[in-house]
Amino acid sequence: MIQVENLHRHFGGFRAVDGASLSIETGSITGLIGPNGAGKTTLFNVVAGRLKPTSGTVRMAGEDITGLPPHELFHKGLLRTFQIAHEFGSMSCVENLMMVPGAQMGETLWNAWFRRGAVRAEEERLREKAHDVLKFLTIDHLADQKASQISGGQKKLLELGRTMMVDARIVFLDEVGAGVNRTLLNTIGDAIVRLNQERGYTFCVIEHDMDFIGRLCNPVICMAEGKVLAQGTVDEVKNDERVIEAYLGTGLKNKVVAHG
Amino acid sequence: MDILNALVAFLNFVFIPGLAYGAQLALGALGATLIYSILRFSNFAHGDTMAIGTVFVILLTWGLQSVGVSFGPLPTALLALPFGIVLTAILLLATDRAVYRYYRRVKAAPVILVMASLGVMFILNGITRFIIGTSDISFTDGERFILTAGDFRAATGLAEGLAIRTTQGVTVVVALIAVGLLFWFLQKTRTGKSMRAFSDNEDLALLSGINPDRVVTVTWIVAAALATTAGTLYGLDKGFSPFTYFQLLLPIFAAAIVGGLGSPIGAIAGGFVIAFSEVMVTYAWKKVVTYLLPDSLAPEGLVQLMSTDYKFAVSFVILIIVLLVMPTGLFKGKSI
Amino acid sequence: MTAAAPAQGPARALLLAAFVAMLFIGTGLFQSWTLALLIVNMALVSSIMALGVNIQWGYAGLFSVGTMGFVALGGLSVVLVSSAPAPGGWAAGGPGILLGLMMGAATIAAAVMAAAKLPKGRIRTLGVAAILIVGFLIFRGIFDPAVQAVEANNPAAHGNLGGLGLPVLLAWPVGGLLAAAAAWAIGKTALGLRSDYLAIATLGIAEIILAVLKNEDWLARGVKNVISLPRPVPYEVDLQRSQAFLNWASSWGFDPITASSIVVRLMYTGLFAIVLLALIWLSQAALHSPWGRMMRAIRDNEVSAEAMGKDVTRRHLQVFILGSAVIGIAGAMMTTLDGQLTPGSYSPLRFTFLIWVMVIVGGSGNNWGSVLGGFLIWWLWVMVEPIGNWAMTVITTGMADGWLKGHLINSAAHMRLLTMGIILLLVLRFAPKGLLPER
Amino acid sequence: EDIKMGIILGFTGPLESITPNMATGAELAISEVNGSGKFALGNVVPVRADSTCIDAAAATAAADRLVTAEGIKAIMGADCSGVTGAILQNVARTNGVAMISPSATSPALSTAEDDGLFFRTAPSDARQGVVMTEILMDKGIKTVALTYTNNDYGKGLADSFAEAFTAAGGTVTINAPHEDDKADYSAEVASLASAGGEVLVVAGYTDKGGKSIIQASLDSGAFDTFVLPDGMVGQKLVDDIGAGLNGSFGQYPGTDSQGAELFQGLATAAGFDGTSAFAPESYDAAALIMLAMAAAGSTDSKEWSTKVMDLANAPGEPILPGELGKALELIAAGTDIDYVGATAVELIGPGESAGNYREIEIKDGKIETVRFR
Amino acid sequence: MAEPFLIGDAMTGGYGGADILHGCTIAVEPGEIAVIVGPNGAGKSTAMKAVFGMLKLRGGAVRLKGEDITTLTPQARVAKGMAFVPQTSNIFTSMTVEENLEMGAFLRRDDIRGTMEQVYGLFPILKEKRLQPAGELSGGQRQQVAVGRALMTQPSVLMLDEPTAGVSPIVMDELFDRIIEVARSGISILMVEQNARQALEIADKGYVLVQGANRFTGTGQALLADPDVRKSFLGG
Ligand SMILES: Nc1ncnc2c1ncn2[C@@H]1O[C@H](COP(=O)(O)OP(=O)(O)OP(=O)(O)O)[C@@H](O)[C@H]1O
Ligand SMILES: Nc1ncnc2c1ncn2[C@@H]1O[C@H](COP(=O)(O)OP(=O)(O)OP(=O)(O)O)[C@@H](O)[C@H]1O
Ligand SMILES: [Mg+2]
Ligand SMILES: [Mg+2]
Repeated sequence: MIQVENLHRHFGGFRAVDGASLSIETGSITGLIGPNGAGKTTLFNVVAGRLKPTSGTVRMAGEDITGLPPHELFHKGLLRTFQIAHEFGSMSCVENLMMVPGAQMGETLWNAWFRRGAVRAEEERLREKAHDVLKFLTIDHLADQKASQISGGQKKLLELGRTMMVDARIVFLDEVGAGVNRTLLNTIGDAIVRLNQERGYTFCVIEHDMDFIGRLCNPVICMAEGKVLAQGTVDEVKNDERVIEAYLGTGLKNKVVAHG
Repeated sequence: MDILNALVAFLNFVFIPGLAYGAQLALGALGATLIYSILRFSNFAHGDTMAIGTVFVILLTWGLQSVGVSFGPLPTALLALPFGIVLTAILLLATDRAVYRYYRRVKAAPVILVMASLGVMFILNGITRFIIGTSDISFTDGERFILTAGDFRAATGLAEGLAIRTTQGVTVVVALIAVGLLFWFLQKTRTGKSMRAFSDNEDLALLSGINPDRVVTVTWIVAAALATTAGTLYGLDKGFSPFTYFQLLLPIFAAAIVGGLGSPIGAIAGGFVIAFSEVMVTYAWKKVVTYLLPDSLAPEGLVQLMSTDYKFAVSFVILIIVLLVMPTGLFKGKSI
Repeated sequence: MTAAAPAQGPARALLLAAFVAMLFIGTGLFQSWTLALLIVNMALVSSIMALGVNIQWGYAGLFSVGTMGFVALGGLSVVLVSSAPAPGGWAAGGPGILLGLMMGAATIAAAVMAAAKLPKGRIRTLGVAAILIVGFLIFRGIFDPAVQAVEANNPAAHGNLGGLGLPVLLAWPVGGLLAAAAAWAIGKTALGLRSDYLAIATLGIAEIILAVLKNEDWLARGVKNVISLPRPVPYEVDLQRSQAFLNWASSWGFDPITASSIVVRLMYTGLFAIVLLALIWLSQAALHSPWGRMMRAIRDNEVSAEAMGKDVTRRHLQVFILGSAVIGIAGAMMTTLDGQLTPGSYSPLRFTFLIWVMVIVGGSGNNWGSVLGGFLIWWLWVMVEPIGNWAMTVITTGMADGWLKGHLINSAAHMRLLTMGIILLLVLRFAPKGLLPER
Repeated sequence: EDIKMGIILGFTGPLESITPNMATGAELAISEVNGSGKFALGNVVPVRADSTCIDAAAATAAADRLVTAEGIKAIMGADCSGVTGAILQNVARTNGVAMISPSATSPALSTAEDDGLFFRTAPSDARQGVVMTEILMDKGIKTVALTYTNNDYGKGLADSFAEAFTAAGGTVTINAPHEDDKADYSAEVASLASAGGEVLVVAGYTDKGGKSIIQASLDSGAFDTFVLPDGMVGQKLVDDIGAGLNGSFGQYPGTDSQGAELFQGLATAAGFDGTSAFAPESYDAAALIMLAMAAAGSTDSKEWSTKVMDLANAPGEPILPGELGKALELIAAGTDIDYVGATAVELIGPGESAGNYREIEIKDGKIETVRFR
Repeated sequence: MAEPFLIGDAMTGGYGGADILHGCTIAVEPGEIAVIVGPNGAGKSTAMKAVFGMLKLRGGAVRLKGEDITTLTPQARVAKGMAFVPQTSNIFTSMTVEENLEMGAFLRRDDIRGTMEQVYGLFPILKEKRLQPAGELSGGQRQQVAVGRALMTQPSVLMLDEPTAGVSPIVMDELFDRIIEVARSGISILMVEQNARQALEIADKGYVLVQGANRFTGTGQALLADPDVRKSFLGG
């Protein structure tokens, strides 16, 4: 679905993404892991059009999409969430979701003024759908709360909910799990699998929770210092020496003593 | 062909006035940029703060003059300046208590503070005129020139003169020192850093034990010092009139913004950009060209790119071009 | 919300509207009804301007303070559309001016095209520069003589091309279009800027528009002003001379002079109210539609809106143009009401910041707030003068004659701005989100 | 009975530094009339209102308030041409209240529809351009640089002067406007200096951009002689600039009557600067209004406005500042008068000052009259 | 039982509208690690803010060493030796990493270089990036800056709102290690965590909060062992 070839993104002299090449197969749930600052988010930002690459190409289903603006990529079916939640603070949660679908007829002024009936019908459909999504995320009691006034984890859920409002081809999830309750995260994992299997979404998931990655992802790509460090099934990657050294570590040193 | 005369004409009519005007704008812009960077709003009352600070200085100067105090070759007003700063600081602190503090507490959007500052501007406007009237006042004394055009001509034998006013010299020097000090203060001192921290993330500043009241107080005091100094130096050079000071607001903000809001260095760079673009682009090069070319080629017309009608327009065009290339000013300013 | 304003929602709006209505009714009762109507008319125009600013700021968060420029363009359209053609003006140099302007436009178009087509690097820079310089010289070569010829044509009375002599009401939509066209060009270049940087850029552009208006005498006489523009309503003096009107007035027991000005002003009120109501309806319908939701989303978080498939640049351009057009219409209405175009009198304080005060005090993002703000602030702007004078009189009564009293009385005029400042601060203090907050 | 006279000037805004003296000038005439005890119609009360000078709508509202709520019988004002036009069209004509402006000089106002209700004591610019040309030609000056304040007054004067001067064989090297109340005039001075010229003609105001340009030109050695038209002639300018202005010359409205000196005496006694721009014109405007009322025996504008031209022009007994009491007596006695006033008022054609000029020169820090033209 | 070192006792309050906290109690002893877990929106962050005085309480009290500090401002609590890392916007984005750390030590008058070296030792990446504006860091790096800033205070109570959100496993382990060390030096640690299993492993005391009220309280191990808790809040 997505091919990234020799991608570079530099900030001043700093090479945040430094010649990464990877591909995300259609229909897969690909995990992207790597130490803090490895360049995962930067890679997402380049692929999703938020940042222009310094060099390199990005292809989506064979088509060169390098440097296209985010809104065009959205209409091509590429969706993403943000690591640091980007909610629309002054809007209610349900509105946050309703605004997502593209090409709504009511977004054209002409229709808003002169085809109000049709617009209203469309709104009803969207509202229902948004409520379903909220219910699924266990936050439908917050439907009318302003998005700036919900908890940190709830914001993350809302972020995820937005990708469920439209039919996407590929969804990039940047640490949906951080700050989300683990029980709920399991439910989210199930949802991702279902979307993947039933609706054929492709996913690329950044996550630091290895359990979550392990349950969901195949293959897994590990980045470090802007490059792809390792790639393979979860187990392969998990047991890779370099990955352990750079990323996973060997567990708590003090654990036993603390309760001694 | 007379390169020296051409150079002197250029210096006398373009470079020195541009430099002095740029420094005047920079001093004003420093105050505005400080308030923007710490208190996070564009203070529309800054021009009128400069005016009222200058009024204090003028009154004190008159007082000093009436008891016979003078400052040698320098203007007496410079002696009165520190006291003027104190009065202005008191006024600004009172204003903060009465007006701005409330909006900080309710965490109002910056635009609300801008509108509040507009209200303060109207009030200061009235008070200034109430104290000193509307007419134009000149309060400079001491030695007017460092170098007069006549002396220069006599000394060099050139046809062109070169004049430097004392106030121009003082302004340029003070502006440079003020920029340096402010930069050092914000970047290197504990208080300065705590002020930047406060402006970055107020809640977190609280969690670090930074006392917001102190930050705000220091900010207003420094702003008062900058505004009063800027107003006084400008008034010494060009005369004081309340309406002109109000009008200064526009070029001052232009300077602060083109330099990059929040950056002291940007303020001075911005001041010069605005000043020189006003003076240079509409300059009639006739005289300089006449000196440079042989007589037979002397130009008929004014050799002027645009008439001075458009000097503001031109300076704004340059400002816009700068911003299009560098969207947050020459020195990466803030934006809220 | 503060304790002083417990009422919420529609109740609050009604209460405030009633309060503002009381101000106008009070003005009518205690001062005069013609004055009250005069203030109403300008308040209507101000409301429309505020509505335009609200569309830009309240809907999309565009910190545009170029309001004055669009007001002036609206004013210009009145001259161009409705004033009589200047005798001999067109013949003196009209075609030359048009040709020159077309050359100028062609030059810019060629430069833009060259910039897009040529490969990056020195060639492009040089090529574009060459096109611009040559184009500029040709432009001046054609344009300047034509302008001189036009401006030399009876400069004391004309010196301009003059207008088309069409009905003045036509100038209102034309003013909107003119402002929209300018906004398109401005938006294409400057809308990439943010917050105060956009503000100073638009402020600068407004100054540039004004500089053109002041100095290009061939266009609308520059600072020499155009006065006696036609009206869409009859003149009071004509009514006063008309027997039918006099009979009608006396049958109702009205004084003919007062009756004539009230009738004329009511006609303006009607015209302006129609425009305002139409615009409000359109604005409200837009704001409460998915379009409005999209705009709010963009205002809240551009990055996220972009990722959700909204073309932020295009939408910004769209609201910028719409808002500017509304301001342009209001500018044309104002010039019609004044009956003259005086470029020297456009100042940012009056035509940009006062309008902003209306929007913010009314409550940004709320169309009715803008209207309320327009009415309230305009009333204050006009009435603070007598209020200030009155305050001064109160202070000085009982004071012994002398220097202080004289000084105070002479300072009464400055009480105007002082009073405005105090009231503005009080309103902001008790309604820091505006009188009618967005929600 | 109180008769209210509106004094509508820009007390705030760009003209705020000269309007207080204009208002005081007008009020001086009013107190003189009241003090004389000869004004049979009642006691004249001045009512000030702010024209803002830049906000036609606010000015219109202020004027409307004075007319419809305060019941003024005449308007002394307004000052700037823009607001004057708006008040004339939307208030004065509507309500049939006459106005005499002391300072609106726009030629366009001459042709405005006014139902005979509009007069001005400020001279039209056309005449002054000719007079200034004559003075320069007499001095043998053939090339001048010219700067004017960018409003209808400055532009009108500059245009009429440039036309007359060129026609007389002179050269205007540059004709550059300046905006008042701006931060800096280096650009203008630089261009003026570059263009060169024997003298610099400054068509501006005494305490605004014009003054700054003179100061900067002297400082930089660009020019040392300046030509000062009416807006620039004022003792304050001479005092502020000092010795540098010696030798500069100019002209302002006046005849060899003693009007101007007398007025200055009165002003000094009243404690304000009588040479301040348009203060004498304001005195004259107010005086004319009251004399016309006396002559018509009515405070109704429709009636007194018909008397204005008669009173202002010969023939008749000349009336100078300070002689308003005498004028009232003469009027009561049915004698024809010719109001000369502080600025030698002669109203021509559509009711504006005909313009006799006093040529002046600055000598030793004093404004000295050379001759009359 | 003696009064705990720091206690938020029966706290009730919210953000102006309806109450979020309903008589919730949280306490921690010196040298102890207390961990708060619970579903999203349960009021964990709110409880932390309440303890730190960033929220007005309608009922209940906060006491430090027996002294009632319910009405103190946050700055005053900093002066009393409390430090807090909020969940969101917890760094000065426009200031460099080093300045962020300096600001953490704002109230200290002694030499801070030693502490700073310790923080750099804990988070080596920060030393590399010390002159970079913190806003340019990656999500996990920011989190490290935030914790580092709090450590700079040398507090007697350290309150952390999800310090490990977004940090990589290796750093998370380091962080927990360091937290244990800090606790062992006698400092009280009060922490909200969604990486609940790891956190409870090292916790002396655990609170499960649901809808603003205490649902379960016990030692970390006890909670980990409770199947209800595991299933409903720890993801099985
Ligand atoms: N705007 C920027 N300017 C300078 N450096 C940047 C900028 N954005 C990111 N970086 C640097 O690029 C590197 C990669 O950042 P990125 O956000 O992609 O990391 P990440 O892999 O997503 O890490 P994490 O897991 O912590 O989120 C970091 O070291 C960061 O400091
Ligand atoms: N600023 C606020 N204004 C109003 N309500 C708020 C605000 N912040 C949070 N809330 C509400 O308070 C409740 C508790 O929020 P809190 O942030 O304490 O949750 P939390 O337990 O920390 O959740 P998470 O694990 O998701 O961070 C939530 O339902 C939220 O909607
Ligand atoms: Mg990341
Ligand atoms: Mg939380």
